[in-house]
Amino acid sequence: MARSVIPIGPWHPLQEEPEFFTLTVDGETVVDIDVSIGYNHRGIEKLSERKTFDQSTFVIERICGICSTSHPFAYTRAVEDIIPVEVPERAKYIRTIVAEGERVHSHLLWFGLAGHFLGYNTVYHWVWKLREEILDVLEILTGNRNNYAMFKPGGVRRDINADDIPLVVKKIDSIVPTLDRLKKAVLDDPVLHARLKGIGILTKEEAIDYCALGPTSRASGVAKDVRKDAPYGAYDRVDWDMIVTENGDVFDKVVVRILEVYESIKIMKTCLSKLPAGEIDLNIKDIPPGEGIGAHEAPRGETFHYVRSDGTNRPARHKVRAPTFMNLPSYRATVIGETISDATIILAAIDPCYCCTERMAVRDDRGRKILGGPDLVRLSQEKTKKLANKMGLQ
Amino acid sequence: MSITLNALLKSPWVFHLSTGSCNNCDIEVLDCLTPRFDIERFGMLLTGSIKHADVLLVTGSCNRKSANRLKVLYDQAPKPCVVIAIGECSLSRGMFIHSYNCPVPLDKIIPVDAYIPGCPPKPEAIIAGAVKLIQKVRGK
Amino acid sequence: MKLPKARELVEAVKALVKGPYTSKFPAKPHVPYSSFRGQPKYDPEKCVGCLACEQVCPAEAIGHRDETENGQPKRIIIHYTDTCIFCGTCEQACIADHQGIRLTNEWELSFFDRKKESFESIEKELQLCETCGAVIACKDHLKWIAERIGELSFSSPTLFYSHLKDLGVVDENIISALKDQGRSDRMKILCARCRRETTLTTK
Amino acid sequence: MARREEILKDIQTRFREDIVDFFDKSSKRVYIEIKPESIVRVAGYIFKELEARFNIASGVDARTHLEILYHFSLEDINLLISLRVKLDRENPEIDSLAPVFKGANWIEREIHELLGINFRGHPDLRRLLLAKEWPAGVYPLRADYREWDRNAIRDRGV
Repeated sequence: MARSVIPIGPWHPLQEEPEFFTLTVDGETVVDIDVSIGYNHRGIEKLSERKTFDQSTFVIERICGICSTSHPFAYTRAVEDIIPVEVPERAKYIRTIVAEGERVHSHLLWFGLAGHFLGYNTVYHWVWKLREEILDVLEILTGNRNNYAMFKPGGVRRDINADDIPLVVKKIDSIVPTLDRLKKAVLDDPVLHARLKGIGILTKEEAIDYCALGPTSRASGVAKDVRKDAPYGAYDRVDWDMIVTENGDVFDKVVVRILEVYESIKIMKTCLSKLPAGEIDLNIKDIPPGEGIGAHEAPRGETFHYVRSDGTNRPARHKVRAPTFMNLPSYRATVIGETISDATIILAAIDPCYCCTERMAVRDDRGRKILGGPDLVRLSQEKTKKLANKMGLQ
Repeated sequence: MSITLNALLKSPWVFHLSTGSCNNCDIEVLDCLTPRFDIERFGMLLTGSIKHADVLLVTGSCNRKSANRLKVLYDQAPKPCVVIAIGECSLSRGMFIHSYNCPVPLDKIIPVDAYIPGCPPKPEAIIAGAVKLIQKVRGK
Repeated sequence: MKLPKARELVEAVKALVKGPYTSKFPAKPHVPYSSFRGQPKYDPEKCVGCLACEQVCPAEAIGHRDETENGQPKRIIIHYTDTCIFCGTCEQACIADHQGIRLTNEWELSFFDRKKESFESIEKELQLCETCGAVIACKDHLKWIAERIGELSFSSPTLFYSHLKDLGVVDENIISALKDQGRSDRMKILCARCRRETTLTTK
Repeated sequence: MARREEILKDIQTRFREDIVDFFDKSSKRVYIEIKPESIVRVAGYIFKELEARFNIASGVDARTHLEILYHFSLEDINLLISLRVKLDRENPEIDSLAPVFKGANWIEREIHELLGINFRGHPDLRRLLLAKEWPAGVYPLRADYREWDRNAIRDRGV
């Protein structure tokens, strides 16, 4: 092992040895890449078997911070699939509102981080300032900035009271103008075009072969979205369109995510205006033995929950599959052959839970560590500066 | 000992470490850096390396893979080093007390000076906790 | 030097006028929204000590301890701040119409010593069985049940006694007067086992 | 809906001797139990010819035997086909689907590590999630998993 200890990752430095991505490099291009995950493994599936169906929602909510609605949404749909039972109308609308609010907050978070990886720190601070608005909206509606504790098998735990809605709609509207300016500033920026177009391409065939999901596969032309294909919640009562682009490079993944934020805002506002009155919870008393499958379109792709119940009040087996589990292996197709300075942004393009992208390191063939996470981010930022100078803008 | 710590805490450099967390608390720590809460007003700067860190912000429920790395990293931190545990997972592993991959709570691995409960704690709670700790160390 | 575009100038002036976006947090105290889920707090008067919150808590953050030896038997209900995830399930499950434990807006809960400062507890008076001394329930809990089922509570002396004692109608001499009518255990506050024993066997 | 009946009938006729049980739960859910040795043929057919998307495989310890359910979703007709395979508990083994499609690579590594099912022909069946110090042969998701770590603390650990 290299004697000098190079801690890696500005935000999540772990010791140099347990990288998340290990890129084997020859010269500038990446030859091979390996990943070692498991730093966040907390045995949630085994824990969920200890808890009752109602309590298990809270374990599931803490799988990932930026999709803490997607997993309970899919889990509650899986439990409702066992019985099978239909959730009351108002609960469907509330679920959709909270899920779309979380999609906005998750995409903005990724958008800011991608900006940082490219050296656009103003974009990072600007977007995260914008993100505080949507976090306030979610705090008003659900009582906490994230980990919303809104979902329950058979409905929703809390109601949205009517006198909060005007303030919420005002805050949501305040996002759109700033986002327009951001979109124009980023998407028309020639440096970003040169920097992001044509790198880390995931072709349509590879996306299908790796069974990639969500924005990662929609950027490669795979037109699949659980909200459109198997409509649930209030998604079929609101008109919105699915964003699909063709050439699957990092630039398209940025475009897909930004346009999806606009769609989510449109869904939230229509749902808030058309919120029907009525029950919000079915008060499910017992769950018959059987199996249930539930899915939800999380910000990063489809979360899939398989629940098997043996008639008791605790799940007998609970299989959780997060979208990043299917998107992550696709790094073999996108990173190999690219230069090291592009590696950071390509790996971040599938939007894995972001504390994973911070743990990167580059080794030479004898396994000696030569570059750490911050060096990789610095390399990526230098390349942007070089491109900007070349184009005579800086 | 407390003189150096007292001097260090004039502008504490913060180093954030996630040991198997759902990254909600990590996002709240990052929120402290962004324009709305901006802890750089108090001289708190996020450093990239453990060598420059005075305050170690730990989040996450120390699962097996992260736990021994956490120990090694704590030994590398220049002493005196203040440890702040953020979020229920790093206090008592919160929801994951019975997880087969999270054997012991954080304060059994490294000595912890301040605990900030919350799931996730509000950025204001993190700032208030840090300020309270600094006043306590200064008060000594 | 590149001349700034008009858009950037407008942006700069607007930002200058509006002032910084940073919250004045330490100077101005932060008040969360009314719906914020903060620290759960027990209300000793309203809580009946039925431990529904302990059974329903997903994080097992509520525990209890029954102390019957020294002096007044009491049940200590402890809420652990370092395990609680502030989800509000306890408030929704509380049988004293959601008032026994309530989520406050308190968010600043940091502390330094997990042994002493990481929990809050309240004490409730326990009702012990008058023959075998086993714990039946908290006095408030029996009173709550008696009030709730109204006249049906007269089916079991445990209930109506604790209710009438609370109203001050029943006192010691009435019980002693009944003592020599035989089968004196019938007219006492008993736990389920003793109740069955006195009803079935003629002790 | 016609396409759905056509697909299901086609699967039943094509793999008549492999299918052990066919349970058409609802318009969106179909559970087909097949013999373990025919998994590569059936899954390959569903993934390649029907162009279904491989969702995930969920390993279950049903106390008397081990089960794996391979979930394939056909988005255009909103149908989810779950292939169920039952394996005995002693030395559960099945052919790997990783050579058929790359999506199955990681999930088979995870099931191998957490449930102890061996996948014949998997390119690199390394450990995916558990730490190095986790003892070999201890499978946490098995129903008879007992805590092996003596100094683990299972209360608040004050």
